[in-house]
Amino acid sequence: MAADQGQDLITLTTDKLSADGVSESVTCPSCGAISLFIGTTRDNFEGKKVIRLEYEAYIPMAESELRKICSDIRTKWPSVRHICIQHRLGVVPVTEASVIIGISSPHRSESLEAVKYGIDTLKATVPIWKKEIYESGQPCWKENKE
Amino acid sequence: MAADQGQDLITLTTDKLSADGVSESVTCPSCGAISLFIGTTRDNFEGKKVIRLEYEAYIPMAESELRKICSDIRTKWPSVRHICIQHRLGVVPVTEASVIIGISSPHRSESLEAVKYGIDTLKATVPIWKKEIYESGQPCWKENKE
Amino acid sequence: MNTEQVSVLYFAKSAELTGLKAENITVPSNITSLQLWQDLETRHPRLSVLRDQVVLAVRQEYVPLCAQPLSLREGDEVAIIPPLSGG
Amino acid sequence: MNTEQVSVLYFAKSAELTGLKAENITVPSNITSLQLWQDLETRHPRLSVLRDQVVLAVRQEYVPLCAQPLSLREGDEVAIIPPLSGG
Repeated sequence: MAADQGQDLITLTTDKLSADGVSESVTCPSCGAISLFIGTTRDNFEGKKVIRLEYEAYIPMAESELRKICSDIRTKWPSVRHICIQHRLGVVPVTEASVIIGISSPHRSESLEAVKYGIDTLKATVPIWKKEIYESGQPCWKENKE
Repeated sequence: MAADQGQDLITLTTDKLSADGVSESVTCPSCGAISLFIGTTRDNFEGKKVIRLEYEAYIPMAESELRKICSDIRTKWPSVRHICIQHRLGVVPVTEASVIIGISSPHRSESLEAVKYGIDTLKATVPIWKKEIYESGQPCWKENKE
Repeated sequence: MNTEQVSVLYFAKSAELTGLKAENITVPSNITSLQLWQDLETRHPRLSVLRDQVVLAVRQEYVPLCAQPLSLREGDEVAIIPPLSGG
Repeated sequence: MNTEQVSVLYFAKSAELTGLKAENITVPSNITSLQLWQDLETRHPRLSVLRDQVVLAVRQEYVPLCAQPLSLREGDEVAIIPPLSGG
């Protein structure tokens, strides 16, 4: 259906992210399932109180790596319809979202699996870095373990 | 942490569901991950155009089965913090959400797996039924395949 | 033989077939789920199309159609559960 | 020996260690990624703490530190990529 082509929506922004915004952007009449993953800022790390995170990105390469993830998802799960990946940059206060991935598909297993693949791969391949700012002690650049 | 006890939030309602509402209801400062599944009304079934769905439930038993799902999730994934399951009843127009499950956890794999378990189990065990209303032809009570 | 009045709730297709949402009936307290279903089919012959798909819920717990006595108590709620389609 | 001027971009901890977001340097066009890193370490000795964790990105594609020539072209962008922590 040419009028209903799957869209890859990629956003890097310093604005607050919205689950409704992402969910609406991937909604489509022929899909029965939308899966969302929301990464939020935790208030603690190894007993230290985290006040906020600060994110920075190598923006053009991050966008290009995110487009590769969308393309990989479409190869692995051809029935996936729309993909929206938003990553916040700059300061992210505790409990606010740093990343939201939303994916729609006709049936639920594809979008659930694709969202998991998307966040796992984003953490492994997209040039974005976060620094944790603690209540006391030196800020620390983090490292994704997986 | 007594002040941060995990909550099971179960809602059956004829009101429109909101991804932001569910996401906010499970947000907590000690969690880094929120996973959401949104089931939406599809516009077609075997070539017939679907205009809307109508849901009905055996409400007290549906609530009791949903509480069992929450309890099972906490046994399987003890680190899960908050669980919110909302199911819409009555008329649900095409593209609107019939069900939203949101789960928060400190790390992402638990909430992703728990959401998948939640929607799979809901479809298999919760006494809720949907009737599809087509543009032409008799309405049809559906049957979950899995 | 003890009998009990129980409340039968019909949902989805079973409500359409019987034209009822609920009715009170009097049945032996040691009736099996299969006998209860057969009793309901006698009252509402159109229900027979659901025979191979339906389960009951007694006091809000699922019970398949089988030969086990239900141990019904006065006022119990028995729900007719066609194939589920929530989600 | 051909040389090229390339733009080096520093991110996260590498930017903190060098005090720079970017700088232009002139290097042999057939330099390997490992040699380029060693050149940068000579310019910015504090970078050495990243030696076992860092990779480069040349023209926005990842390149590990190794003995393969980079085939740099004039104006290429070379990014210093400390361990990722997006998400």
